[in-house]
Amino acid sequence: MATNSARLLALLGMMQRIRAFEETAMAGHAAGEVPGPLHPSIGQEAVAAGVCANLRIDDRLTSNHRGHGHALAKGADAARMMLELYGRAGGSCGGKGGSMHIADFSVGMLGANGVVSGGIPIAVGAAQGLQMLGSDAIVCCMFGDGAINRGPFLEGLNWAALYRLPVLFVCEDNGVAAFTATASVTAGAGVAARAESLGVPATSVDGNDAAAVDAATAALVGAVRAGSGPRLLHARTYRLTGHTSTDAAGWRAADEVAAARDNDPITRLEAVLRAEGVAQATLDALRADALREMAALRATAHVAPWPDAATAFADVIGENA
Amino acid sequence: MATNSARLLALLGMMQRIRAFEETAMAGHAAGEVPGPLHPSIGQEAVAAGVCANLRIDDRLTSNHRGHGHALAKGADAARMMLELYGRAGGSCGGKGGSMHIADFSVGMLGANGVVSGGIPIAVGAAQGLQMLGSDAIVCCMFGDGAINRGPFLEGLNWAALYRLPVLFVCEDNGVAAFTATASVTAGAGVAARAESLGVPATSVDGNDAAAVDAATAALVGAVRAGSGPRLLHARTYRLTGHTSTDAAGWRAADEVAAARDNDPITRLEAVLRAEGVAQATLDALRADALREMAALRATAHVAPWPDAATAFADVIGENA
Amino acid sequence: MPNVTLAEATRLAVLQEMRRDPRIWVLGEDVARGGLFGQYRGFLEEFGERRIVSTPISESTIMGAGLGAALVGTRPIIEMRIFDFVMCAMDELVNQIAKIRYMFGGQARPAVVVRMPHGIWRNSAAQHSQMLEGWFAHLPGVIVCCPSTPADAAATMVAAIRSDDPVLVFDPKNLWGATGDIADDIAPLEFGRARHARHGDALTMVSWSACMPLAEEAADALAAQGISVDLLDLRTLAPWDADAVLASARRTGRLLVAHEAVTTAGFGAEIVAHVAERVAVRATRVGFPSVPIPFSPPLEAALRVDAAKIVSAARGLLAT
Amino acid sequence: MPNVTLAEATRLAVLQEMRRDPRIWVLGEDVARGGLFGQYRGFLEEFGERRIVSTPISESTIMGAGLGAALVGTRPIIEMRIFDFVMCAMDELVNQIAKIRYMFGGQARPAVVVRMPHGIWRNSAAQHSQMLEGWFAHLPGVIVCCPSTPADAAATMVAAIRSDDPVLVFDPKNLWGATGDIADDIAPLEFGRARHARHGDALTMVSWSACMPLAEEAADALAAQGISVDLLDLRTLAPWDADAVLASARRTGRLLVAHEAVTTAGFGAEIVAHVAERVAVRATRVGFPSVPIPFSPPLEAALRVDAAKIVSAARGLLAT
Ligand SMILES: Cc1ncc(C[n+]2csc(CCOP(=O)(O)OP(=O)(O)O)c2C)c(N)n1
Ligand SMILES: Cc1ncc(C[n+]2csc(CCOP(=O)(O)OP(=O)(O)O)c2C)c(N)n1
Ligand SMILES: [Mg+2]
Ligand SMILES: [Mg+2]
Repeated sequence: MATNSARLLALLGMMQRIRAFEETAMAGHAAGEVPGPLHPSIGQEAVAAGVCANLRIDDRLTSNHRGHGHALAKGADAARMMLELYGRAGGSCGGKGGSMHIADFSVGMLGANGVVSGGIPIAVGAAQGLQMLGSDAIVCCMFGDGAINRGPFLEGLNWAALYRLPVLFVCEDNGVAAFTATASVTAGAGVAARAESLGVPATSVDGNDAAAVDAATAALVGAVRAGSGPRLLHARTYRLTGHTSTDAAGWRAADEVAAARDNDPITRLEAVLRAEGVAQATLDALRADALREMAALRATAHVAPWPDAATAFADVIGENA
Repeated sequence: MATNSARLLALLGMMQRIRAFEETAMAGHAAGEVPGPLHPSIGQEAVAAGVCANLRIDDRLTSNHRGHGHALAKGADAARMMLELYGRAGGSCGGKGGSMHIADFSVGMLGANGVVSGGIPIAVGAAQGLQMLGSDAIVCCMFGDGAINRGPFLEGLNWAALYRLPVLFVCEDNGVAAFTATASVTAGAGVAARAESLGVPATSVDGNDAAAVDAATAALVGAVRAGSGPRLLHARTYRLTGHTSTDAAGWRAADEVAAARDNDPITRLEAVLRAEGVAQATLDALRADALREMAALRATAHVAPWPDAATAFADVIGENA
Repeated sequence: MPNVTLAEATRLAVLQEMRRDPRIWVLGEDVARGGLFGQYRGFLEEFGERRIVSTPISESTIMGAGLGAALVGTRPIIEMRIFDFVMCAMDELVNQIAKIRYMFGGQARPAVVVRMPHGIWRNSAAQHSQMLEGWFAHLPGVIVCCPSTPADAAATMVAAIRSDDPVLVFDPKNLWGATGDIADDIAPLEFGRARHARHGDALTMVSWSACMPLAEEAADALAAQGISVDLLDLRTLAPWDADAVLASARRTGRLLVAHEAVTTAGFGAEIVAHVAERVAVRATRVGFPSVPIPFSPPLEAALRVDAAKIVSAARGLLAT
Repeated sequence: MPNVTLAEATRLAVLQEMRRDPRIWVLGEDVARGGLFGQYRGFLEEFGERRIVSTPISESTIMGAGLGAALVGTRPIIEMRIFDFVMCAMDELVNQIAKIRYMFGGQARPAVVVRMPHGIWRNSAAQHSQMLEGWFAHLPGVIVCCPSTPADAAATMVAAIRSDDPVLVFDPKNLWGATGDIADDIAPLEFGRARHARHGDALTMVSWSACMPLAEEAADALAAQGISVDLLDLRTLAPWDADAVLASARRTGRLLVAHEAVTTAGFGAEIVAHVAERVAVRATRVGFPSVPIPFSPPLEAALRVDAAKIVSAARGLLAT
């Protein structure tokens, strides 16, 4: 198999795992097993997979509320993530965070964030710290198109450009912020123009084309790691679900959703791979494996022990406790 | 005398009043009469005068910490302002605000602000309120070049462009933020590029050329009042003094300061007027009158009664007190 | 109007006021769609997009624009979506809104209502569950409201909207679905007047917001054990009804304050201190420990106040 | 080192630590020039612009970047310039820094120091004089320091820098020029241990920060009148030395808390409440009324705490 196909297959495998993780967790939520809301990224998997395929394990990642895919693609352990969603002992955050606060520092995943654009200042600071320590690791900062209307977007990009920090900003533009079309609340020419005005070169890409995201990211990560300063990747995509697990998104135009289904990044990547001669069975197996993996994690999580109540008091502060 | 000369003479008169006000207040501060620090705008008077000459009394103005000139040019009463700087009864704010919090709602001056970029959200909201009330008044929002690195700059400009609000943003760019050259902390192409990226058309002008500021503002105010949405004026100028009345600004390069003195907006406007045939005596009289006016205000303020201590408890809240 | 939810009660209150006064408008994220909790359902259709303004995710500007709009004579309702996001707008709230009337010597009328749905609800974890209402009682220049019933929530909204002062309304997320009757013509709440929820003389109990139903449950459980509780729902923390609490504490000699918020330096401390400075009283507080709010249900349950914890604190207090 | 100012004491403390550990750095506005108060004088020359980072006016990012940099193993000192500006960075402080260790189950080490010079100084009016330290004692996840002497300020900085927890340091602006001796080798302060400033038995007095010298002045005036005061300087509010205060209050039966901040719902309330829950005590608080800080000197003087107000409150307390 061509190197290219191998790489694309790996991307597809990750995308299938992300989708299966979220579909499974959504089912768990619908069944009353998962407490609290989930923010699924179904339909956006090509961005997580394509971007993170270009990161090293010691590169850092900050994410937002819709971060399952980012975490998985960065290498976070799916089993511990599922336990976390279920609020069980052994979860990524010991059950203290839940879906919106997944972090796995062991793979450089510095955390999802419940505050829109909350990860931006943290990312630039992490990059500044790495620069100071002489590391060649970089920081990838993921946020949505809604985040570009909050102040930290301007502050963080200016800051990163000023100190020539190794940050790759990724704006995952699904066209919507919660229940509002971002076009209806965003003036000017959009995220790339804003970034450029702040001294951060920007590249736009079809975020539902995993190969394109992969290629664009590779170029940007190369520049960032080489010390050229920050870059921004603007990836256009579509959120196939509602805002949260409890939102049926019935408010969207049916034809819009139908068109988006045809543009599903997984379907598209499968078509590419089929054209490159990969057998349908191989493709099907990726999805089946992913579903099987996640079903097993769900079954385990559902019966896993709760965290000991005494742990509720731990980890507030460290040695000064 | 030509209409043009008359208008320029009026501008010069205002600039002389602003300078005399601040020179007098600085002397009062040096003599220990004025409590708290002052932020003088000496050298920047053409911006205040040129911009505000194009505003109606029912137009609103928000200002920053360096706001004496803005307030005077908007029509605030100099006597009450001087009393306020002295912390006396009868001051614009009853002695509760001081230099950094001058406001005079009776002439649409909605207040100086001790927080950098603090006036931006207030200005866009005032414009939104005026739009809602069907008024054709506009809002002028003054801030420094340091303010463009805070989040509210992005949020406020996006907001104003989005709702097509009647706001004229004025960035008074004196090249410095407190003790730091803004070029050293600002990435990208600057305020105009940032504004354009947010959907706010921007115009740059030599802020030490009063006539140019006046003309540029006239065009922008016309567009804003006609309902074309917000505009930004970028006025380059120079702060001839230190950051505050207690800062001698000895840290600046001597040649830079010398060059700036030659570029003093008052000297320049006087030269223009002389070239238009205005007599030197007329020009000198403006300065002399201004100094006389302010000296009298200082003398009055210095012996004015303090506010009654009981007023310290008033105005915290209104009818719910 | 019989048997409406607290969310609906606030909706009807705002509706009543917006029909009365065209200067009233709402700004915040997703309000055109009816708000995150349906508290503005149908408003866009009735009032149009000039008065129901769905904004960008720009909390600083949502807050600051509300202030600016008030300064020219409109009466904005600033919707913060979830309390925790007000941390993105604190300069505008603390340094501007709370100070502008004073700092400018009385010239400004910051007639804004700031709605901040708060508290623990549906395992939302550390960044979506905070209760910091006590902070704002320490901040001069604002009115602080923490209603717990549909009737009070409706009356609070009417009073807040009619006030020329900035009024912070903490909508209790956990009680959105609580039901009760409200008047057809909703009258404004009087700020600073507690509601006497239960009469008794063994013990004075004070609570507010989402903790109030737990306090009622505890009071009833104690009543069943023969202990009669004098229970006050403060409803507003600034101003707060110190007279009513003092009078009750003088009578019972025992004071228990229960709130969802962290105990240490919470508003319960002010109540206990204020009373203890004036009356010899045995006092105790029930609140959250000094810990952020965890996600997992058993962890959350271990920390949060419930009726049983209030009952046991009350019995402890009576035993001293 | 004899007779250094408090500002200089903190400078020497940071200098000592930065020489020891290359991971320590400073970020904030104008720090390259030595900071607004000279507290970083000479640092740029010694440590260079990678470790003394003069930033844009971007408070949210100053705070948040400090956190991010801590997460990869550096140890930032976040300089807020003036306390009031932290209102522009509250999401980063309250929702991120204070919660990150807990929310992520202990993975994060938010080893940041946040310096926030606070309090009334040189007629700076409502937006440059606030004292809200009590807020942060109510916020789980942070250490809160309010030193009042050069020695304690230096020791506080050393402890703060060495701590893996987020430490908020409230530099007392009004005491920048206060002088005292400090050790040549500055040892870290122990958080949560009060300083016993005066020994006595008529009355327990508790204070901190810029109010502390006023409390000492008051205690001395009372001593001259034959009233011996047991005076504690808390030094840190979270954790705070409840044991020392309780022991003293048990002994004297009378407790006075004095702070510059607003009385209502200030940290004094916690102290009085905590003690009153455990000991029969007569208590009172001296603080600022619920009013923003005015500019004009006589207005400011009418409102702010001074030694005379403390003395008269103490005499009132002793008369009961
Ligand atoms: C500061 C802040 N404001 C509001 C919210 C509520 N909220 C959560 S997600 C969301 C929409 C975010 O849109 P976007 O950034 O485009 O991300 P997406 O959900 O589309 O992935 C909003 C408004 C929040 N979490 N934080
Ligand atoms: C949010 C905030 N951060 C910091 C300060 C301290 N400060 C006061 S003025 C100033 C410089 C502002 O520069 P600029 O906006 O260019 O105005 P200029 O002083 O040059 O007129 C700074 C940093 C402040 N007042 N507010
Ligand atoms: Mg989006
Ligand atoms: Mg400037």
